[in-house]
Amino acid sequence: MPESSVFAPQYASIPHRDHTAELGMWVFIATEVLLFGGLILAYVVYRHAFPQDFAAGSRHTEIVIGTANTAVLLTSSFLVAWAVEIFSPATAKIVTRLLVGAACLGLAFIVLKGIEYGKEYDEHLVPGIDFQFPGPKANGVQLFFIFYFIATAIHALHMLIGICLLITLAVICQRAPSTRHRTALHSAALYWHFVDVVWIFLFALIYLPGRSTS
Amino acid sequence: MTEWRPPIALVGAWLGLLALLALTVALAYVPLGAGNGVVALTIGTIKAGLVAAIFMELRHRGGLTLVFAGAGLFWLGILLWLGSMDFLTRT
Amino acid sequence: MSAKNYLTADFTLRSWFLTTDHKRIAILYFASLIFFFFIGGAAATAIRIELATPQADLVSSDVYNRLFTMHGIIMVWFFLIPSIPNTLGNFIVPLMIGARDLAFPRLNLMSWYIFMLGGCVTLFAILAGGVDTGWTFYTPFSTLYSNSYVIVAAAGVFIAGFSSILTGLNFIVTIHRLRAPGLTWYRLPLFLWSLYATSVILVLATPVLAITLLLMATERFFGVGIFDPRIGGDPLLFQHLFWFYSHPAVYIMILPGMGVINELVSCFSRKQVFGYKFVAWCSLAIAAVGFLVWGHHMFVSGQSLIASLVFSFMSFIVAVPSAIKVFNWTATLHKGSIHFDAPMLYALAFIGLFTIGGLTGLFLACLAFDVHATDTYFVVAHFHYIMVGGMVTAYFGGLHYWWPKITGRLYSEYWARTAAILIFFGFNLTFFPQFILGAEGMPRRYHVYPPEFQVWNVLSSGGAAILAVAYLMPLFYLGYSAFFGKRAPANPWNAPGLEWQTSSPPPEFNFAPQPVVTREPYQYNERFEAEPQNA
Amino acid sequence: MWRQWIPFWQPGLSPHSGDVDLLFTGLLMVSALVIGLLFFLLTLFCARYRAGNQTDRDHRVKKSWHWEVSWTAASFVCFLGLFVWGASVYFQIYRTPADEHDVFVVAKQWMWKTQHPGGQAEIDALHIPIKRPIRLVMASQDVIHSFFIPALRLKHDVVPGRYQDLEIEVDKPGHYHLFCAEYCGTDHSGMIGEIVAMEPADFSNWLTQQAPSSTLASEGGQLFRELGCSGCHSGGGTVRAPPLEGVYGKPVPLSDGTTVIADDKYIRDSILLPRSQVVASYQPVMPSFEGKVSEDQLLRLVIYIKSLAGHSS
Repeated sequence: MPESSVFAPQYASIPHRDHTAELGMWVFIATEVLLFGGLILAYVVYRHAFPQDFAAGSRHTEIVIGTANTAVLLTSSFLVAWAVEIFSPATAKIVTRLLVGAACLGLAFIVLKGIEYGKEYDEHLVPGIDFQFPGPKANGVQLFFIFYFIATAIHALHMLIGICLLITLAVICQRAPSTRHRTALHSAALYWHFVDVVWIFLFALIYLPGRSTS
Repeated sequence: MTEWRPPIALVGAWLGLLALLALTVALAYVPLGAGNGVVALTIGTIKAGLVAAIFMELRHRGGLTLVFAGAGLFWLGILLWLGSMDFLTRT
Repeated sequence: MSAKNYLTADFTLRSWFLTTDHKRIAILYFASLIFFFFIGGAAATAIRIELATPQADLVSSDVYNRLFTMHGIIMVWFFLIPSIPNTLGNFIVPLMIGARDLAFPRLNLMSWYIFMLGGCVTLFAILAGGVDTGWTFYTPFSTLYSNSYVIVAAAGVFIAGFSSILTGLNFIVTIHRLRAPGLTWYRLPLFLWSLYATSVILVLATPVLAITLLLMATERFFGVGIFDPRIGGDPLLFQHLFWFYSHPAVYIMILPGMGVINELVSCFSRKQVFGYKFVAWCSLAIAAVGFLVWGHHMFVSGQSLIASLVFSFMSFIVAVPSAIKVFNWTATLHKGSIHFDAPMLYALAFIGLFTIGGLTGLFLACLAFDVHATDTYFVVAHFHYIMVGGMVTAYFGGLHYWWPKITGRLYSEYWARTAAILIFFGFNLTFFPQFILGAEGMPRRYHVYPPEFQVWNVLSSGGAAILAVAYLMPLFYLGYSAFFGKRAPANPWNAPGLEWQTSSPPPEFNFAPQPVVTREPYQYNERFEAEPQNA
Repeated sequence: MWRQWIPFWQPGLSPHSGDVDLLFTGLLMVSALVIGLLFFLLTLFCARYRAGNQTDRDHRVKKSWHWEVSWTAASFVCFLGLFVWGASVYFQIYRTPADEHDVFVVAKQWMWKTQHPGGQAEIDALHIPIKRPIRLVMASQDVIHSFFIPALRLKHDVVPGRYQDLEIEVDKPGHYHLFCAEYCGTDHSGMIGEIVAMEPADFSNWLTQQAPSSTLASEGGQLFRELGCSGCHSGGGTVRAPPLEGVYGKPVPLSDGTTVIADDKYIRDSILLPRSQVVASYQPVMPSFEGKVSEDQLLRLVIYIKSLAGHSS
């Protein structure tokens, strides 16, 4: 692999630079955990206060789309991990295709999410814009959907950023991959996997409760 | 020409994740009472662990990276523990 | 003509605004912070003038509420939190560890731009009509009732938060990865330990503020949200989330100050810091335990009594490491050779003021007394003793100490000492009466107040006048010295730290040959070098 | 009480305020000791070890750990003592009040509205008899306020969306400040009033002089009919609803198998969120009154239902 001979003066060597970048990414992920953490606390508190209502709200989410989206995201993560694993000039073409594939799956996720939002709008389940829920659980369900929309919207924003990163890297890898780009790809991959992990938990919190009862 | 093939661990993790996804959705429909929530979160944690260990390569990393990865979770624990303490102990 | 240094390397605007040199970014931060400090200070001045009489005479209630909100938001997020980390820290951290720059220099520059963007948005909110929620943005007032620019101001703070996170991230990784050969953790100057602890808080607490403000703004924008009591939401949840950030943020505002004091006390008593390892670990202990105490802001809010009990206990625990630090600084003076240069005067002032601030913190951690004192001027006085008496004093001390390194010039010692003494007296006159006001029961954020409180308020306003003058003085004599002061030698204080091993001001990449560290920090052996050391 | 043996000790205006004052004195003394010691050492060291002063600087303390351990332990023990002291008084102050003389407080931007059970209403003032615990039931109409009586060293936030109980007792007649301590908007500093503590005889005179048109309970009863509650809850209508006579203060079995005590909070929640805790064997058919009744009216309804406690169903 062509070693780009220049690296910033504060580093002693290329591995030094790479390891430093990875550490930085992990610190960033720790930050992100706490960003979603605030939302999770809100969820825990209100689910404790309105357990039945949250179950009812959950039953109004689209579990088919949610499950499909989870599978899409897991597969996309797999493609990115694959790309990181085989990254080298000889495989530039395949790496590019893998990254484009992962980005496309990401877009598919966003599209499915959009369809789901549309359905919820039709069912009058969007708090603050159009929310009508008959019956006694209206308030708790509304709290559930406020959480749902904010959490999934922030997650989708992370997805969009990730998709941009993946496409940029795909373009770069097609041209002239170097060790610098491997570091960049590695960092972007960590980010992408993290977004995946967040979704795994959101899926369990949003779609699964209350399915076994009615 | 095998250098483009994905390592077996990655494929295994991917298939495992999809299997766990199917399992968790199926179990969500089995009435277990409070157990449903526990099952969903346990499987979620296992899935997250798989992603972290294999996709994010934490299994190859040393102590420092593990500490950094764990710090976020630890502080999340503090937030959830002390944050919900008030609401759980209100009279 | 001397060799080029970081200031003379290039003179174009581009070389400043697109620089990735940590030293120049520190200067950019410094200039911005002075600006914000005087805006916040102007608001404080207006508040103190208004409070000189019990009636409303200078401004209306609405304007008064906007003034103290602006004072709080600007001072907390645009001065105190970035103060020492982003100016002195940015400048000194790579020098102290013998590195050529921070780990991520471009991220560092980006952090400044994000900070300025956040600052501009907040200034826009203020100019457009102001915010009247107080810096705490408590719901449901901020979301459903306030008629002011809440979302814009929150957006400014939200944006500035990312600057904090990036700075913290940069420091953590830099301190882990870029230390010079031989510079083990226990050879790090204590300033770095405290900045490391600060960075941990910045990285782990700030995102919670971001999400909280986002939830608050959403609720305000859509008229319904997660804290809305009309649909079963709980306003106390907002307070929990807010203080999960904002209490540790208090430690963001004091830990770097403590770090500076270690350097000053050690240097000017020519002696190693007493109990180095204890002080080092105390910084981390404060950062960690500081996350477990936030509920002490909510003892009267209706949170469960059990929660209050736990939070009160934790608050007493977190005071222990702070107390240990004060004892260690005092012990450092023992058998030292104490020089009373201006930075040392600030350091001594810090120890005194911080101790008073810390002890009154115990009053507030004490459940039953907090019921009386919370939301009164007692709290106001307490946190000003910590933040102004502590952090700002330490900031000035550090600024004087490293001024020769930063600018390559020496300031007027006479004026510096005068300003230090004036600040000390002005500060005490301003804020000590507020303890008495609080104990007598004057609530905070009161625009008009019952006439029996006037005596202490007049004293406080008088002190504020002195303090205002004292804070303006360094602007002049330091400003003068930056251009016309005597040239500073590389090591004016005869200190052993790595930052003094390079020229003043340092060259662009700090060190020509990579320094190698072979000793513990703070080896001030001035006196003992001459004579045989006693066993 | 051992406190009366302290020389020059002024008892507080109430038992609890005396406790808080004593705690404050204790804290002040501890602080004075610490600050005195610290400033003494600082001054001593600064004077003796100033640069250029010829003095003994040999035999510096090198081993620091036993010093560290001693002052860590000392601070810890001292802090622990203060913690226990503060916590014990706190639990006294905020103990669940005995249900004696109730006064209802509604906070709204920017006034305090207080109401006695007999219907006597006051704005920014509260008359109470001395030497008798009074139970305040507080609610907020809009934002968070805080009920603060500095003379009693007592304060509690009033958070919208729920009732807050608070016990007050004054031992000396007089006029005392009432402040709003939680920032609540434009006229926050104008949200002040006074507590007027009177001899019990004067207080009953005052109560009769106010001559309210009707008691809170009867106003609540009128509301009960106006809002149509009586249609179902009085048993005559087509819809079956639980009778409310004798319910207050008693355990109520719920449809999910649990039981709750029918206290103020439960009744308030049942009016606003009627279907969250449905009484066993009844249908969840009651409409919510969220947004249809003000806090004032809610209070009257609660008091009315409470007044039915004595009746048997």
